[in-house]
Amino acid sequence: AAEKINIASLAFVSSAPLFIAQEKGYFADEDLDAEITFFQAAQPVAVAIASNDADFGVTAFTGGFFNLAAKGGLRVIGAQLHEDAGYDGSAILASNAAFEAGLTSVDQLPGHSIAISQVGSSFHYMVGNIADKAGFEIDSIEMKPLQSVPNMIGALKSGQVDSMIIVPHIAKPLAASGAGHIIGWVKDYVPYQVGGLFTSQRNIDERRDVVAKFVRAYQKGVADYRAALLMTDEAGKLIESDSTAEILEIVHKYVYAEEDAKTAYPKIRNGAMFITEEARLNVADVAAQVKWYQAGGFVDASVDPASFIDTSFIPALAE
Amino acid sequence: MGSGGFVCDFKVMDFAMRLHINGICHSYDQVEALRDIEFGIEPGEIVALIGPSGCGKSTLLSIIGGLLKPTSGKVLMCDQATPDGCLNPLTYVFQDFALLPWRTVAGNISLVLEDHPLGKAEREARIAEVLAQTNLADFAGAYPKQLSGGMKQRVGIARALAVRPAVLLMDEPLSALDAQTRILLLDEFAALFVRTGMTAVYVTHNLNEAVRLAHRVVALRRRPGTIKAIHSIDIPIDQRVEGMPELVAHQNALWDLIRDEAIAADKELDHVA
Amino acid sequence: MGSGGFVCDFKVMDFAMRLHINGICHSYDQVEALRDIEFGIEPGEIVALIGPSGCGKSTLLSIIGGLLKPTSGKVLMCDQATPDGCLNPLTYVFQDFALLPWRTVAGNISLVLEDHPLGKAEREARIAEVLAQTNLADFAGAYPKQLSGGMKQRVGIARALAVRPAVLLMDEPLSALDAQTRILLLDEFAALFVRTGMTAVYVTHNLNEAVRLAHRVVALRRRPGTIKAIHSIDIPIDQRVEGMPELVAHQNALWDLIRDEAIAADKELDHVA
Amino acid sequence: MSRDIEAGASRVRFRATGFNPRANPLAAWGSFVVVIALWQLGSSTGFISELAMPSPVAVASALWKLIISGDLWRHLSASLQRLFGGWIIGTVAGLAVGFLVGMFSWARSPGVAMVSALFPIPKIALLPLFIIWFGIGEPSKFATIAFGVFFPTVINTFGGVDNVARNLIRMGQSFDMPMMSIVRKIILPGALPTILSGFRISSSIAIILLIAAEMIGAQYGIGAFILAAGNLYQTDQLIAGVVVLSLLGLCVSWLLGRLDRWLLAWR
Amino acid sequence: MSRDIEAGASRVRFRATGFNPRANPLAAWGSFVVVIALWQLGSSTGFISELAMPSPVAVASALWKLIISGDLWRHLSASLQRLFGGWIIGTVAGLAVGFLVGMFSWARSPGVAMVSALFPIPKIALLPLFIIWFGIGEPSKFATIAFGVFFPTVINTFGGVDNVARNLIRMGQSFDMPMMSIVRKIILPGALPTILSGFRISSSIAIILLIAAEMIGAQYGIGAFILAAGNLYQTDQLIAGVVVLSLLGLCVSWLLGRLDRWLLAWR
Ligand SMILES: Nc1ncnc2c1ncn2[C@@H]1O[C@H](COP(=O)(O)OP(=O)(O)OP(=O)(O)O)[C@@H](O)[C@H]1O
Ligand SMILES: Nc1ncnc2c1ncn2[C@@H]1O[C@H](COP(=O)(O)OP(=O)(O)OP(=O)(O)O)[C@@H](O)[C@H]1O
Ligand SMILES: [Mg+2]
Ligand SMILES: [Mg+2]
Repeated sequence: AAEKINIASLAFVSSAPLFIAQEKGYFADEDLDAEITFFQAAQPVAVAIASNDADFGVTAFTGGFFNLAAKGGLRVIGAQLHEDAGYDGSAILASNAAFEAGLTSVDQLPGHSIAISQVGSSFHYMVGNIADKAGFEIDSIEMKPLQSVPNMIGALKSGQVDSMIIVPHIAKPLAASGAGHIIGWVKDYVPYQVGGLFTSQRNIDERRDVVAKFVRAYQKGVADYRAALLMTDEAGKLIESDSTAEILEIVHKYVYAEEDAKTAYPKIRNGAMFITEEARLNVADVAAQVKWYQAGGFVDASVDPASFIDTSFIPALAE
Repeated sequence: MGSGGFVCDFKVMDFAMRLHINGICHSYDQVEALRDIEFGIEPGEIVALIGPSGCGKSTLLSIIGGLLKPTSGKVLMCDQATPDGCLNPLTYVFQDFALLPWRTVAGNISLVLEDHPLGKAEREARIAEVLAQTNLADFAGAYPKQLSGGMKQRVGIARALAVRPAVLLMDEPLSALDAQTRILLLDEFAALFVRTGMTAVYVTHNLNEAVRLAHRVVALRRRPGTIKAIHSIDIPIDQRVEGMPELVAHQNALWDLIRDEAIAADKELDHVA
Repeated sequence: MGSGGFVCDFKVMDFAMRLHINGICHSYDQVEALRDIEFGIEPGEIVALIGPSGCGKSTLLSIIGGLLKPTSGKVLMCDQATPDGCLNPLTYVFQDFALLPWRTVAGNISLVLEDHPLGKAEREARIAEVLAQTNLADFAGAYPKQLSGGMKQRVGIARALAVRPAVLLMDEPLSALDAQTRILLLDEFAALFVRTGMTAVYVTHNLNEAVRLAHRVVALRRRPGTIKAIHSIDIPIDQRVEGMPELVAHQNALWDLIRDEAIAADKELDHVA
Repeated sequence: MSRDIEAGASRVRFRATGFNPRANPLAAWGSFVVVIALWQLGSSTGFISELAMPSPVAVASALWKLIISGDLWRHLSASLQRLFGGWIIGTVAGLAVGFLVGMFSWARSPGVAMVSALFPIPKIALLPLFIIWFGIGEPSKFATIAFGVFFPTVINTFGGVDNVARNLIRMGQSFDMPMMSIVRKIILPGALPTILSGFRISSSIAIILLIAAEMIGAQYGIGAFILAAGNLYQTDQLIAGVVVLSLLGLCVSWLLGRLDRWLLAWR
Repeated sequence: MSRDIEAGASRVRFRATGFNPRANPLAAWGSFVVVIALWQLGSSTGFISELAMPSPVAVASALWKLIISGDLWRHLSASLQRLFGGWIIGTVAGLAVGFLVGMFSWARSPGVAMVSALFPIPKIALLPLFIIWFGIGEPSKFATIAFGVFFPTVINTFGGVDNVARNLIRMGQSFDMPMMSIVRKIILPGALPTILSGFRISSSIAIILLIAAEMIGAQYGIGAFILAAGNLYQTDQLIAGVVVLSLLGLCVSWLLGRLDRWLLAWR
């Protein structure tokens, strides 16, 4: 009989390879009976694996994730999204008021406020990473933790915060509608491994073959994703491929499902960030992230990235 | 001496009287509490109101003092004859003392003087005077919680005296006290009435109190409360002593008058406290 | 008749006595409530305990019935002489009635029988019997809230009688009632004691109750509570009537005995309720 | 009257006015109608922006959509299970501990100390721990509600036991009633009114905690619905959800009222 | 004793045992010590995983770090301002409305109806509305706390006014005291004990709501600190924050106790 597996996921484009693998039968091909459980936020996905409520998950790296991974027996075995210079990733937005007052580029951020979802979230890290690379102190920016993305958008629109960092499919329409101004891209401050594919130590120890099967199916999904959504022409512009329509239809079943295709497809395409080939993980960047979080006191000093990264299923991304 | 005869009496003297209870009827929602109560109270007279539980004694006393609007009828009072310096002609003494626990003995008396245009000196003089009259001078600074029930009621009396009332309205002033304190205070009340020649309406369940203090005893009957009889006691109050055969006779007569009603009140089901 | 003489008396008769209060002392933390209380209670005798507020009457009654452990001394009781079918030799009647509001009159009586090995029929027979004795038969199904104070205390008596007690211990059983109901119940108590020949210890503040009901009156003094005097009243209870000169004399004698202490108790500051 | 005054007598003045505010059910309902009408008026005239406060009509229509789409029942049944399960667990545990604390010296001081130390902790702060302890499924939702219900139930129960009139217990002892009979026939019914009034408190706490409980990965449930609406700034749905919660609270309090009347008929 | 029995007499048996649990401060403190010791033992032996529950030592060290880094004061001062400001606003408004409802028939039924309808609404559900109404700055934090404090204060205040012994008011009226004197000298001091005990409730509600209030755009504050620790699964810091909140609650209740003793010395 097919082996049962439970996958924890968010209804985001970032999880598209999972949906593709499920819909195109790649899991079934590997004799896996996969069930996808959806969560409202990234954190519970990690908890679900730690508590053995689910077997596999894909989600963004956060301070909380690293703490949980170190204490809770999570093993990162592959990559989720990745910021790549060649593809649009998260954008840095300035509010209209701040833009008019002179916040027109990233190096003017000091002295301004920026909305983040939570302390120690990936937004927080991105601000820190940008500050590092742009050469200013992170303390010179006022963090506004607002708990949720809608709160961040609302605060930016009403000018209650000066800036924020946000995924492309939200950033572009916002800028287009005149609700804010894009003043920079996170991809200009790479490398940045946004998230990972992970499972529990117990699964690796007790069901190594199942993990390997899952990884194969996931990689097939990634390949389809890349072929359909990341194809570019010589100028680096995204183009449609043969499979684009088919994959969009599959992803639409899970993402923006309540909207019709006409409005949903552009959003899906906008949200389709880069994923590395074979879902290879940038191990060095993960280590750098952990270090940054540790420096800020968001991750316990005892956490060692090597202890929760397992590259035996998918080789690490070469430098 | 029935109420009929009495009604005749006062019709003649009419407004020479201090207080005139004139055709009072009162109903609470469904319950008819009082019907056609009519009697007069002479200056310097102590009238006791007796009757079984729930016959409307408290209701009547509230109406007399203006704390309850009767359904019909009125209470009339002769104004000219209030004593010198009287601030509140109809003044109550309460069964539960009604002292403010957050004020001292002196403060509780001061309370009822503060809203009148008295100088500080006069107010303090009045307080000192009534404290002396009630033997409370040593307790001026005590709080009610420190006092025994008897002392609390003495404060209630002192407070009432401080406004120099024309008529004292007392609703079972001794029934919250233990039997021994009651004896002590009963003697003090008698002495007070004799000394001041105060007018008073005194509600009680206790026939012994009634015959010790009252010139006339008004007995009410129940449902609706009407006057059953008005009983005069001719012995001067200062000559009455506990256990005196004449008083015992009066007391037995009153008991015969209300005994059946008391039994009925006691046996009643769905008692309303 | 002082306590000394009495102590002599019972030393001679010793264990022929039903109840023997033997050198009882009791202190609450700092307060010494009772010191060296020593007297005996004969079968069929009604003993009244009187004394000013706070002299330790309730404390002593609790000790007699085993509800309070004395600091020293003991209460002895002659076992053989309990009545037939007695389930609880020392049985209390409470000032505040202590009825369960969620049980009917019959249920409240049943309560104290349910834990004894009586058949259902016998239990119901006992309930019916005591209800009849206290004229409560018509009220068996009523809840306490529906009853007047007097009726509630009759239920308290019925409940006590249901266990066929050897001795009734009554702590101011009438003091929560109004004066008229008190007169009614006082007569019923007297009749009950005469009819049943019950032994009882009766705590009261009310000297009138004491002289109407008691064969002997034990007067306590305050702080610490010691026996001031034991006063015998020789008139048979069924021959006593309200206002009888002999009784008035006894009452006045008792009042003279405790009057000063009552005044002191009343005047005391920082009164403990 | 004039004749009376001529004769030097005047009517005794009535002086016990005021200080007796009366309940008036009509005014209560009327005030609702007036507030809702004013609110609708403000919305219709644009005085209240739709974002700041959706109009009553918008809320009603959101509620209506919720009903006809059948979503309401899905949310409600999920929430009711959690409420009921969590409440039962918390209440049973609270009653047990409350009776121990109320009756035994050995349990009294430690119990009271623990409860007073833990009761004031905001449950929402403990959500991350609950997730770790009980996972992200139903158990942690039950636990959140049960935890919130437990402490007030303990406090109420031992308060109820403490408040059983001492004289009734003394009465039982004076009649030599065995300990178990006293507990069963005197303490239990005597503490019942307090315990039942504690149920009102604990049930409203349970309803308030529903939102916190459904913060943890709940797809369905009134709390989850409200949270989602809040995240999306769909204020009409948010208020519709709040209205559903309020109605739920009213139903529960009505049910408890019936229970009261049934169990406490003797009062 | 044996002699007594021989003579057919026996000592009256003492039968009022039990049912009188006594407080024992030693046992209360002792129970804390025992629980913490067991907890530490469990953590040290690995029986309790560090993720599920940090050891007392870890919590203490987190607390210590918080103190020496000076962060505690930054968080605490931010939170205290919010607590104090929000509580004052909610209390003043609540007292005003409570007195109106307590004393005037026209305010009674509408006031009670509105309060009973709005009180049970979970404040956390309204956060999105508060953000729209008051922004993400301090005003919405004050508003959240003030809103939470307002309703219980109204209920307590009018309950207090209702509970002023009617006989005292009647007494005032019987002495012809003017309305304002009765309010000032009888109703106000008479309602004070209830109002003060309401302060205990409202202050603990304020502390509980601190977390909700600091969910939105607070960089500093104990609530924000606890939320961040929860997000980061730094359970030692989370518990340290909860301990700080508990101590804050203890301080407030001690202060209120002093206020009580000072204002209610007559009791
Ligand atoms: N506020 C009220 N509402 C309705 N009925 C009332 C109210 N106050 C008194 N009654 C009823 O009116 C009747 C008379 O009551 P009132 O208190 O005047 O009697 P009372 O003679 O003073 O009784 P007691 O001797 O018990 O003090 C009683 O039947 C009582 O039930
Ligand atoms: N539980 C207690 N703790 C401390 N002191 C007590 C306690 N019970 C009574 N006392 C004190 O013991 C003394 C005797 O009290 P007790 O109740 O026996 O007096 P009493 O004669 O029954 O008074 P009363 O006539 O007022 O009923 C009093 O001074 C009282 O203050
Ligand atoms: Mg009355
Ligand atoms: Mg006593």
